[in-house]
Amino acid sequence: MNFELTFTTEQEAFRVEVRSWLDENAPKEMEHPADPGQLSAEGYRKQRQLGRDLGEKGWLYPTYPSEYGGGGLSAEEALIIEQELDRHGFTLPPYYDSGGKLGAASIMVWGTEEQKRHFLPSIFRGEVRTWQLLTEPEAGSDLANVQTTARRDGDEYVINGQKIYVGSTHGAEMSWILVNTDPGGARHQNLSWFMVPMDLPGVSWAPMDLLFAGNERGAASGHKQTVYFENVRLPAFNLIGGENNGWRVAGTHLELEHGLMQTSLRGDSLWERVVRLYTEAQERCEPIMDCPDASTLLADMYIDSQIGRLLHMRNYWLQRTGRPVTYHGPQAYLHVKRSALRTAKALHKLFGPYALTTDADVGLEDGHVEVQQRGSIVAQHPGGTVEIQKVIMARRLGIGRAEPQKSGRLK
Amino acid sequence: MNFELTFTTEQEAFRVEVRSWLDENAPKEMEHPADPGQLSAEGYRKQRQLGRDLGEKGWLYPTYPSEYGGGGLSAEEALIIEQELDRHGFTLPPYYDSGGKLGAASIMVWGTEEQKRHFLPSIFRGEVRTWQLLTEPEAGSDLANVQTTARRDGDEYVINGQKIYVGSTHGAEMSWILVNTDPGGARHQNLSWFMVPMDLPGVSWAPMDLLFAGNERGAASGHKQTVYFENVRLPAFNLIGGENNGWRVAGTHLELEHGLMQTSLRGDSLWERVVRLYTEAQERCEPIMDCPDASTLLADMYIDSQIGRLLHMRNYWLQRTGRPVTYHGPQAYLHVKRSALRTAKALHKLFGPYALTTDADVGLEDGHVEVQQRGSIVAQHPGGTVEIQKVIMARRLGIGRAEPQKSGRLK
Amino acid sequence: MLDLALTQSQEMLRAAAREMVEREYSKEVLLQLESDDGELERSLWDKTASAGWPGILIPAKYGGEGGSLTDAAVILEELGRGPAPGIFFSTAVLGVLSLLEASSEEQQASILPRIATGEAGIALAATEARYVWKEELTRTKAVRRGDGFALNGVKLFVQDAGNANILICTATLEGGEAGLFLVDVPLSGVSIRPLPGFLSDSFEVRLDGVEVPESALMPGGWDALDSAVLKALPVLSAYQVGACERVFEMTLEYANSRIQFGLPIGRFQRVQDHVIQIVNLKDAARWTTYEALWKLDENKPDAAAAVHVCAAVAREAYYQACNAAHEVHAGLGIMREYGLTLHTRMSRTLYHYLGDPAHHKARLAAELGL
Amino acid sequence: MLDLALTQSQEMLRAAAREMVEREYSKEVLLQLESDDGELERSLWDKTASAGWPGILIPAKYGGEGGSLTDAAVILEELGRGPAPGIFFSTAVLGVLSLLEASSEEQQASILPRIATGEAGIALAATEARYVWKEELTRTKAVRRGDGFALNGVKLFVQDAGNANILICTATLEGGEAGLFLVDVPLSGVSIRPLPGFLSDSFEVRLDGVEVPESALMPGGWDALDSAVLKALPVLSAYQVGACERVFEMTLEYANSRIQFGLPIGRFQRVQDHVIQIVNLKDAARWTTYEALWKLDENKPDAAAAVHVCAAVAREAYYQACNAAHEVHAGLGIMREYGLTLHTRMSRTLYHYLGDPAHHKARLAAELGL
Repeated sequence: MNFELTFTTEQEAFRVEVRSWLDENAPKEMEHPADPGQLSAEGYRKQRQLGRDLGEKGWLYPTYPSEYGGGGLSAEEALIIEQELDRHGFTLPPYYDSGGKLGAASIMVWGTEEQKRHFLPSIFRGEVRTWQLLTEPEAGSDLANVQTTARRDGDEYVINGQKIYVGSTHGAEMSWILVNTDPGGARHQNLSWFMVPMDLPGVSWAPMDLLFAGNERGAASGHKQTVYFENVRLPAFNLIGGENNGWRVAGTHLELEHGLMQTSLRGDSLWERVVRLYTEAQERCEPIMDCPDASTLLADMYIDSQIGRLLHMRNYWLQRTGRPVTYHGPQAYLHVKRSALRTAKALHKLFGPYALTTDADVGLEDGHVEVQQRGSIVAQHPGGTVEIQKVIMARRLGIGRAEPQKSGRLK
Repeated sequence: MNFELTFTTEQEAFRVEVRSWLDENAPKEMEHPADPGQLSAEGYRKQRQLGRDLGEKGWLYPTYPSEYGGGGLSAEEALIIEQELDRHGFTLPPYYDSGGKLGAASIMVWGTEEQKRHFLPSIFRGEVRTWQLLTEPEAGSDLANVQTTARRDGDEYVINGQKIYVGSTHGAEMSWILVNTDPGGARHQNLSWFMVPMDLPGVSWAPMDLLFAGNERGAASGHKQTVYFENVRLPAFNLIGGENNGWRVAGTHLELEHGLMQTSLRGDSLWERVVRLYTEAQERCEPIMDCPDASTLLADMYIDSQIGRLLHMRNYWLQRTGRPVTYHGPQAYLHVKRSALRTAKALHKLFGPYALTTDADVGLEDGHVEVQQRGSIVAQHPGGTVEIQKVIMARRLGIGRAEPQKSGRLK
Repeated sequence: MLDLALTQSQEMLRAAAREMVEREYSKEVLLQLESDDGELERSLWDKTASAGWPGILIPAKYGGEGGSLTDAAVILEELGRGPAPGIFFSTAVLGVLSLLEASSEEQQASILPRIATGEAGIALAATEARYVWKEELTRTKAVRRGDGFALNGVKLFVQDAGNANILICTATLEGGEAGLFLVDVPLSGVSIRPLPGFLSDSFEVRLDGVEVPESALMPGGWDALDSAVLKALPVLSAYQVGACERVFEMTLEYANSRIQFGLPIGRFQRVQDHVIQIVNLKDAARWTTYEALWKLDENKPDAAAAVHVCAAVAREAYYQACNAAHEVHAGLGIMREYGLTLHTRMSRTLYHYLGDPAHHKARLAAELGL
Repeated sequence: MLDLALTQSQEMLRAAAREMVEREYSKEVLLQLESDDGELERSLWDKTASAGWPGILIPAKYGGEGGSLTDAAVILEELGRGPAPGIFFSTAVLGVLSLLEASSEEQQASILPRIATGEAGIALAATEARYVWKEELTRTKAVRRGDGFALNGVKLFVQDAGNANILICTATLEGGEAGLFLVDVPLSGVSIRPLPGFLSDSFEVRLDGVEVPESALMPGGWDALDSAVLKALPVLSAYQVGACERVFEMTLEYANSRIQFGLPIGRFQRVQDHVIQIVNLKDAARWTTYEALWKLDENKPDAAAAVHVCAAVAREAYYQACNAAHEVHAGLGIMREYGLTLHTRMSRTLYHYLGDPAHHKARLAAELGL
């Protein structure tokens, strides 16, 4: 066994190249607002500019084929890019683009050659940011119950409906959407999956007022939006995977979303913040609270972070080596969700009300601790609730079933 | 509000009467083996003798009508008897007789006048001990799935089958049984409920080899038995509540068994033992383990015991005052089961391996702590598993139902 | 005889309080309060006062109801259903009990009637940089100046200070012990600043050379305050009980009305278990709380242990009940307009207020001689 | 490059070990062992020895395999599936590592070959009345007598002492530090008594004026022993990982085959959640354990923290996995003949052995500088 990510000499040479390029080209004075909803327009512009610069070099979506605008690089090289970006405080992509990540993976599996050539390069080159449009008021855990419709009309489809919990602040140029194309059809056989430019007439959106909206994996999203479709006319060319085949297309990105997206294997920056805060207080002989089991709480937090790291490492290794990946994604995702709540409670016990305020003088770590208190509650739900992760785990493990359920197609 | 059990002058006078009678008549030198399976024949004989003596005075089943051999006393007087017995280390009845308690309650609701006169006095006077025969290999949580059959044959029924997790050490003279009387019939409408003398030809039993078998509520049971029925012929008179009405009869005792049987409202003797052990070790400056959160563990144990006491007190009060009792029984039972596991873990943390041995020199409290380690695991299952308690709670609370489920008949 | 029912007059009080809370502290009003500058809150306070509730614990001779702690708890339980803002507790419970335990006859005669009429709002400014309930951690100083004192220091996480016009401030006297000062606000040298974030009505109070007269010092010290807090704690727990009840109702209703996979989600065992957890938490909080209230009202010698039990249980119950409710509500629950987050925020605020569960377990262990 | 697979030779070792455990340590045999007088256990030991496994960590020059800790863990994981008795761990892992860390060349040359052939069984007699892993709590005394020492004291909860013929006993030397003594048993003055109850293979060892020669004292002291324990810990965790795997398999099989309400009980979400919990526990234990082994085998400087993580996780995992399995099995699980209670008992025994989770979390906090 080897639990270390080691790199060849060639790969280390590549790292040097990435590092020096980033030193030269990565924007300075980055914003890292505790609440990503506070990211300024200027901060967002910098993120997108860096995205385009990376895209030009094939480093934005490094492992995708270069013929579609990807980098044609290895997983190790992608990891190097990610690690080097992390030194500058960026993720890959440097802006919230879960729709691009999941959408591109789905198009790679289900799109025609023509569709790949049409949709992928702009994502991979950072020219568009893409939102994912899944959840609706009546389709949360029961995603297959989407009520937004697409009706065929000549060479076009006409879309009507509403999607919630979408995207981020500062808009997007592209999106993909799961809709109903056969209202009378059988469950799971009545859905279709489309790419939708966000500037089409009839598309509009408005921010949702939520407890907290950011801090999903990757670059944080900021506010979530409600997106409305009113007689939006869309070319039939934008249908990916064929009419009424949308549930299988969704199987691809849902598989990824349920715990297989995190590849960075980075450490836990919150843990480091907390240890620093705690030891500083100890050194001043001033723990904020009388907390008899402080060292146990901290040890438990550390253990949780180690388990999370190892489960993601295992998943990464399983995928990289072509081994079967079944219940593993939701398991890691479940751990992340659950340990976030445990961490929130521990922080509240360790720091009392200090953990809850964003006040510039009194709050901790520029509000990052407060944001974790809210964010950990919100984090239980996106990408499938805790209950849905368990449903998938049970199916994949074959609990109470004659046969374990198969995973969604990733290739 | 008043959280105290207070008694009238007359009731206190009755207490004096009970106390002096017990001082004179209760057997001395009682056995309290940590594992009730170790109760000797002589110890059992003493329990039964005391039972008969109490029965003669109407103090064994004090609240039942005297016309059937009960005491015709009030709930407060019954409580006084129980409290006074507790001073001598006895429960009421002084022997394991859950079958008598549950069976009598069921006969009171469902029996004919003739049946009451026939079956109740021997129970109430302590002449018989009664086992309950419910669980079968294929009927655990799904009790309605019992496979033991009773076939009508003239004035008799012929019983064949097998019951498990039955009773206690030292046998029983009577039992009641839930059987299938219509193998092709609809679920819940194919069962019947019988009183069965245990000396009928074809009835036999053998002890089960279990992790632990005692420490249910009331006097501990000792070993559990498998009871076999081979062409046992039973008078039709022993059918209680009518043919194929057994599920409704069972509703009565299941209602009681699911958390409504404990009326003693006594303190938690294990808690007192543990505090003594812990403080003694502290005073010698010798906690057994380095346990950083010992005082939190002990506080949590205490809190659990208080919650348990209060939930039982509430249930007692609801019943006494004729208020609706719905989810409350299973809630209290669930708490008792769950807190037993928490207590076991806390004891293991506080006392390490000492908590696990019955060794006369090294073990704690004559093995009572070790027994709790095993007993707490076993205690999750009898009288309905934890899952079944939750199923009943959900039904009674109306979670996911148009109407909350009604409780079993207690009157 | 054992009797776990409220008295008839308590039941009437409860009904009136419920009606008032439903009418005045609707979700819409409470959401508005989150961005209120104080005006809305004052008008709500006036309505509460007109019902006579601020005087619930005030002796009749000062214009109050002379009620028991259990009476006060009945009102607080209903306020918790809102969850209505904390100023009622700060004033009519913690404030009044502090005055009754620690202040002089004259101070009582001057202030209690004003509380009873709803004119005065009180906030207890005791906690400082270390958020631990201990006299020796008081670093705010009171120095003799002329006929009175000058106060200097910073009080942190003072609940409801922004809505009070009298602060009870702890400050170390020259002998080293903590004194309790009545500070009218606004007053020169007192600056009160809200602490924003995931907590409700919490303030920083800075005292910069604040001059108060001799008469501002209460005769009672830290011990008197401690015993006021002991009495106030289960009344606060009752607020948490009421809040849990409301969270339970919202969650059960949602579990039964939300259809997914063609069924009310309450048909799924995992969802049921969240609801059951809330029921178990709220019932444990309810009965430990009302027993503690009864023990205090009856002057039982072991009341303190019961108080710390209910304080530990009710704080944890409200916190976890909100978490469980969020599991059931998923996306809907985190929308501000739905109203669940009003409870979530309040559950966090109250988790540590007047001592977090760890604090109360430590006190409990001490009471039990462990 | 990142590689979480076993090597090919480790996979062969695993296959052979699994086959052996299934053949020799069947449920029936293990149930028989519960009331064994030692003969059955010895015959099983001989079979294990004939496969060469007791020598897995012994250098080749002493007749062993010279394997890595990960190699040893592969065997232990399979033994955990039984759960096979602890004497293998006590001898081939903890015993061998203690000898390698603390004993002299001569002592090694004398004992290690006998371990490799299966002739010698070792038990570490370190813990006493206070079950805390600290040198200063050693009250057993070693007093110089003639050319050797006399040992007096009581060792408690010594795992596998009844099946060993060499004890490694800690005893305080005249300077106050603990010395490690090799004590052949049976020997005059040594009495070994099993401690019955809900734990496996645990013994009291009384040393009453036991005379041992000078050569019985190892050159290494407590620190050497401590570092042997550090290396042994993740190998023990691997045993718990294997045990969790087996408990998982039993539970999944039962959830899928047990029909109630007309369905396999595994269709019910509450039952599923117990199984999922076991999977989560075992996977957390597995990966923390194998990372710690890798860090030790690679001499990584932060190996100690990883060891305490896996020790805390694996102990808790086995304990809770058994509890969850009991929930699923209900009545069947508590029948001795079914075999689950073999694991339950072992999970309790190993919960505190070589330090309970609280101990390892405290050590972890120290390693992390907290």
